[in-house]
Amino acid sequence: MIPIENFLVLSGLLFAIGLFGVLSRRSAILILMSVELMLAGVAINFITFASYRDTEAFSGLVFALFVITVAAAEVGLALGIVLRLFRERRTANVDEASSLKW
Amino acid sequence: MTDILGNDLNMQYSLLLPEILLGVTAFLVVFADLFSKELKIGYRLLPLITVAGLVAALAASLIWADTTSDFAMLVTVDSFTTFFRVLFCIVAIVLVIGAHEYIEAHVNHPGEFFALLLLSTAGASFMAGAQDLLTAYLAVEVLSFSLYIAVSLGRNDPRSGEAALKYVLLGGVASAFLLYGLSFIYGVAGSTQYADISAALGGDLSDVRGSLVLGLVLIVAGLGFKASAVPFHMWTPDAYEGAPIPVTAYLSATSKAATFALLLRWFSGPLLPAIDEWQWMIAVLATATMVLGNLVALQQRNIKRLLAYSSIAQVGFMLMALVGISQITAGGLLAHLGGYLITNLAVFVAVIHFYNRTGKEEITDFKGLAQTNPYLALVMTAGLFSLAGMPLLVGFFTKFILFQTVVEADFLWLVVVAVVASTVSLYYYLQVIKQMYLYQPDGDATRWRLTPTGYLSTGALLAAVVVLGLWGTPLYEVADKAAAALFPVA
Amino acid sequence: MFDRLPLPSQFDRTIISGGTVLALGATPVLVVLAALLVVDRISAPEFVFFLAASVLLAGAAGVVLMKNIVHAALCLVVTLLGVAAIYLLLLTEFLALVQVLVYGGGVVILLLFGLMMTNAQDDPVVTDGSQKPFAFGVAALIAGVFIALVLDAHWGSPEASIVPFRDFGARLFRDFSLPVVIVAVLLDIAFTGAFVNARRAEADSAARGEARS
Amino acid sequence: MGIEFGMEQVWVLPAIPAALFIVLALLNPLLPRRGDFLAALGMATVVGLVFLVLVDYTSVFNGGHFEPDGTNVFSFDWVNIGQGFFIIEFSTFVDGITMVMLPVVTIVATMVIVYSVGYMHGEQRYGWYFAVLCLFVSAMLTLVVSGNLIQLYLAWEGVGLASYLLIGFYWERQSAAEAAKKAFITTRIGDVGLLIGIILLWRATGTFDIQEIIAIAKAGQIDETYLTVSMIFLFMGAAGKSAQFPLHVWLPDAMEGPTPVSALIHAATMVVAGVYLVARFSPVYAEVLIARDVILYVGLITAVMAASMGLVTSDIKRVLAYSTVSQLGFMFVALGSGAVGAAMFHLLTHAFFKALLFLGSGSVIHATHRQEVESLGGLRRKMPFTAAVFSVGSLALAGIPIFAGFWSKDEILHATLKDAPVAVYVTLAGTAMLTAVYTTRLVLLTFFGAPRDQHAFDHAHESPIIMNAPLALLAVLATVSGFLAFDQVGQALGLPGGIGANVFLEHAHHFTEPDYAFAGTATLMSLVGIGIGWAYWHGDSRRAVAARQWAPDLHALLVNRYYMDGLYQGIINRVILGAGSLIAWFDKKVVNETGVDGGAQAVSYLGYRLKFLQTGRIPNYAFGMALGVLALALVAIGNS
Repeated sequence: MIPIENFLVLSGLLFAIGLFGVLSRRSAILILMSVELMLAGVAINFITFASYRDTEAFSGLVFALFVITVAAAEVGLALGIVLRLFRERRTANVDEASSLKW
Repeated sequence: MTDILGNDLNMQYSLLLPEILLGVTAFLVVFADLFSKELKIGYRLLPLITVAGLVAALAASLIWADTTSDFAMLVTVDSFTTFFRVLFCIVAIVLVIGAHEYIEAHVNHPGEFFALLLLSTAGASFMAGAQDLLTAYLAVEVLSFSLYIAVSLGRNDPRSGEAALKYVLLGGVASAFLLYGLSFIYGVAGSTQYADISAALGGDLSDVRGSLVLGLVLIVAGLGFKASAVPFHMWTPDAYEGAPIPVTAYLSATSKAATFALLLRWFSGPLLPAIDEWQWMIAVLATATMVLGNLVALQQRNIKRLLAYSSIAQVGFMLMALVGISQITAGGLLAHLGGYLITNLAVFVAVIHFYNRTGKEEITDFKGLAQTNPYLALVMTAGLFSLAGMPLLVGFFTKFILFQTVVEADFLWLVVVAVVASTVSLYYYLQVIKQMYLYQPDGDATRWRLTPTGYLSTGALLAAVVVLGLWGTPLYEVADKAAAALFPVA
Repeated sequence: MFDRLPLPSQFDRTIISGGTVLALGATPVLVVLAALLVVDRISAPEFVFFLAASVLLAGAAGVVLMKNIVHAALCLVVTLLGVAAIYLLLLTEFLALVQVLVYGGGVVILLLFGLMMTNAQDDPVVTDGSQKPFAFGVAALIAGVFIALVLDAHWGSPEASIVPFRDFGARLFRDFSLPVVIVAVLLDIAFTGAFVNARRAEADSAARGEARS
Repeated sequence: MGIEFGMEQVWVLPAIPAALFIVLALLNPLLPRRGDFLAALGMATVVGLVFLVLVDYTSVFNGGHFEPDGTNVFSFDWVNIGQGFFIIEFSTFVDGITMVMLPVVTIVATMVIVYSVGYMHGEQRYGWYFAVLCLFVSAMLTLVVSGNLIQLYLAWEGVGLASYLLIGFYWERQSAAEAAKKAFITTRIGDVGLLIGIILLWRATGTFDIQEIIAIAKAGQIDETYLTVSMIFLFMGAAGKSAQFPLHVWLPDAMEGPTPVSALIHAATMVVAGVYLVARFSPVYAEVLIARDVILYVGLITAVMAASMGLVTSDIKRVLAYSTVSQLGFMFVALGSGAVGAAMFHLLTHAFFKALLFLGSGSVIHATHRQEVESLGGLRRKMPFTAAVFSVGSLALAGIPIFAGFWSKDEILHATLKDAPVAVYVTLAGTAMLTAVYTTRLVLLTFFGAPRDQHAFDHAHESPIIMNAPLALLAVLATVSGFLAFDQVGQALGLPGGIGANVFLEHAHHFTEPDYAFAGTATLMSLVGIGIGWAYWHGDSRRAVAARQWAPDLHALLVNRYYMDGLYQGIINRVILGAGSLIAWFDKKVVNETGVDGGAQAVSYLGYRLKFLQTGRIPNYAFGMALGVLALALVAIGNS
């Protein structure tokens, strides 16, 4: 059987890679993709714990299902905003959306 | 009915009547807006329906004012939940009454806006009542999603879209942090039920302490974002400035209060056994937040940005109550939340009406308001002084009680920092008051009046600020009772 | 709009070159893992796990490193399929299915459309922010800290177990019926948000002006 | 009599002006004469009630000992949460200290309000002016009767607010607005200290009730270091309100307000709130001698500094302001050497003669529209009455026998000689002499010599009776109130003894007759001071020929006039005036601009730097969040 740590380390790596994407990318859509990676890491974590530590109630599975759903909804919502910004400023580059500061 | 583990589930839907009413009203508002041409109804009906729904929900909340019950082990209805249900309904009612002219003129899709307001109020109530991490998380997202959209609804204001983008992207990252943290708490405790988590964390956790700490760090970060605690606050000023003013008000009122409701539930319940692990984190955040919020506020030129930093600073004060959490500090925090919300709304509604008239929102634009509209200047002054914690206004007593409770919890140094920081705050509030009273108005110096609903909302808020400042006992008693629900006598 | 999609030639090239790179990169991993399996250092499920994890992490790295955003999006598909495989290894075939359907079928298409309508229409190649080196440092540190904290724990050696499909349904739709309702509202809100922002502002203000007059 | 009025009903005193404030603030445009008569009548009523309280107060003495019983306390729960965890009472408490404050506040307030009817005549916002005065009196009375610290703090902020509103009364004038802001900010710094002190005391005792706190502290139930720190914080509040170094910078600027306000708030009542607070807690300060020494030396530095600055200031009101700061320093020196009775006594006499001086200067300003002493002169011929009463006030301030200031200053000097290092006594006596010098200068330059601004002189005229009547009454009080020190006078009033015996309850300092040798020395020093002032400024600082004819009497006393003149010139120019200028420069540059303004600027600059963290870019914000998480996680690992 696969040890539980394998899954946890995997999810940690996925989360960190996603975070790296958020910090380094300039395109709003790529940032969204990176957030999806982070959330995928979260889902793995939840399912791992549900399968290994909560075998009777498996609330984590339900949680993971909702995480996936919410993540998908968030993509739709955020894309709408990105498109609106693109329409207004002809750019999806987050560094250029910086008129609000200080 | 029983759940899969054989626990009894109480499926009494009437416990959720307020939220159901809010949801139904939201649907009605969208429907009325969508078919406004066919039904021959104007904009005016939308705020009316909204207020009616909110009043109904408020009345429905009071039905369970004295009961303690839970719905399917997911949501609990006790005096704590009732406190926040009533608070959120009042905030939304005041906001709709005070800002409906603004919403008509400066907000895209008013029908959807009102619906979002209603749904997010429901989400906020669920945050206060949640009894299970899953419900809590979804409630957080309902509130956050509504706010992401609401921020983007500014009409003909390019800042609105930018603010929404910042908010939604960073909010997504914060959600990821929060969820990752929750997954560790779930992993450590093996359940998403508050009661089970509390029991599990009370046991010996030396084996999995690392994961527990990691989970706590991430939860603090995620909720720190929602509450705008330094260093997770950076979206706040931008979102506040870019959003339509009623949304800014809502962000600083309901969104903040709901986050603190959730924080109180978690830190006084499931996470309380691990207090040694998270106490210092909150203390650090509180200190940083108070100091930075107050210092940077000194340099602001835009009234919404100023209020953003002011609200950040206030979060610092409120976080202190979590550091030494007990029934007493929780009561102090709840009383302060009540006082803060009323005060903050008074300022924001005044700013909204000022904007309705002038279309400006720089601090210097308030020049000579004491001459053009002395009443509004008075409301602003009372509100700002109350935020600064001037005596005989509600902001003083609630803040003072909050500070006292933290002292009682043996965090004297934190209170000393807070008192000093709070003095700095007076300076930037005075800047606004100075503009209103000491300078001549630029250009148009004709006197103007508010609309009747403007007088109604600001008058009620002003009265509350003054009356609760002089005689706040009802507020303190309600807060005390709500806090008692968090710490049931064993 | 469809003429802006890089179909078919660019897509073909992308898939072919991507597949080649993947195959070239995967071969050594596969060889090493197979060798370990043969000498019995790892069990068969572990073999599958490491394979899926390598694919997944490679895909994730692609998402955050690729200069060409279409390539990055395709890497996301690979990653999400890898995640689905991980779900299968965790004995939750239902969630794996959801993952493939929702993400592979929905989200990635949505993201691709978003890409096409913004950056990619003129130039699919993007530059990254100037804080990239710092970002790498911080992300690496965070990964290190997280993994250190996770490995610090002793979970014992629990076994994964299969959740019966019927139980899952009962749990979801009976025990957690309220969250299902909340999430329905949440989807409504998200839909509203996408709608109000994606709709053209001119049309909106015209309609609004008409309604008011 | 159907209605009992005594110490238990003392809450009525602040309630009357509070009601007047509401009426006047809201309705003044509707009232005849904008309601000024209401304010005057209301205040007169309060004075009457104070005497009823005083009569009642005499009844709680038993064999010369103050024995408080239930009647001097009145209270109800204002806030009560957490089942008794946190109680704030509204409570009043009356004792000897209160009984000094009540007549001072009410009498001076009444005089000032009557005077203002003439002085403020025709001003815009006339009604508002009286409304705020009533607000001030209400808050001040609440302050002096309050039995607990929260109520005291509220009233403390209330008087600050009224002071702020009145300093900024002419807010169209930029300097007035700035001065108001400065006063507000500076006193707030002190208030922070007070609030922290209150919180510290509450933490240690669990109560806000002043008498309970004193009892607990005296019983030694609080750690001494902790108590010292708390009491120093408490003194910080007192120093802010009472304009003690280095928080004194706001008071001279506060002279931007109308002159009667300066008389009431910035000379007689509000600024002595700090003295009152320290006196109120004197039993505790007696336990923590380090804190008491802090008070002593802060008071001493303030007294010296302000007196020397008074010597080189030319604005008539600012001279009086520095004088006030200096005299407050005297009171704190008395408190610091444990002589609470002396401090309260000086508070009383000072209130009368300083109010007199301010109102007198108000008459001068009213008549000439000049405030610079350089442009006044010779006014005694145009305004003989004002000149006479102003001289009475000056003699009291300079410490000439019979006049009230002499007795109280004498008591303070006596106390320092007895209970403080001798250097303190010497310095303070020197300061008393300096006081006489600058007082003489002020009187000479204003009322004597030739007019330097003929235009102003020609237009000068005596004030109307409504302004002169309060002056006359205050002049009487400035003369006779000093006799309250005598036990015989106190007993004649029905009290067990003189003011010292009343106030300093436990170690009553009974005063039956002056120590002639000591008093003689003090008098001599005052006379020398006056002599110096006379010789240097008599007639005209530029030695105008016209002034000389006024001097022959003195000159006859001085054998070698030119030699003495040269000596005076040398000593005064180089030493005293030089030092005064130096101190004034230090005050302006170091304390004011670097210490107070500089602190504000440093805070502001910090905010300016920090705001650039907010770059407006999403990746930067996310980076901040990631760093936050990383830092928390690393510390968490370090913690384990």
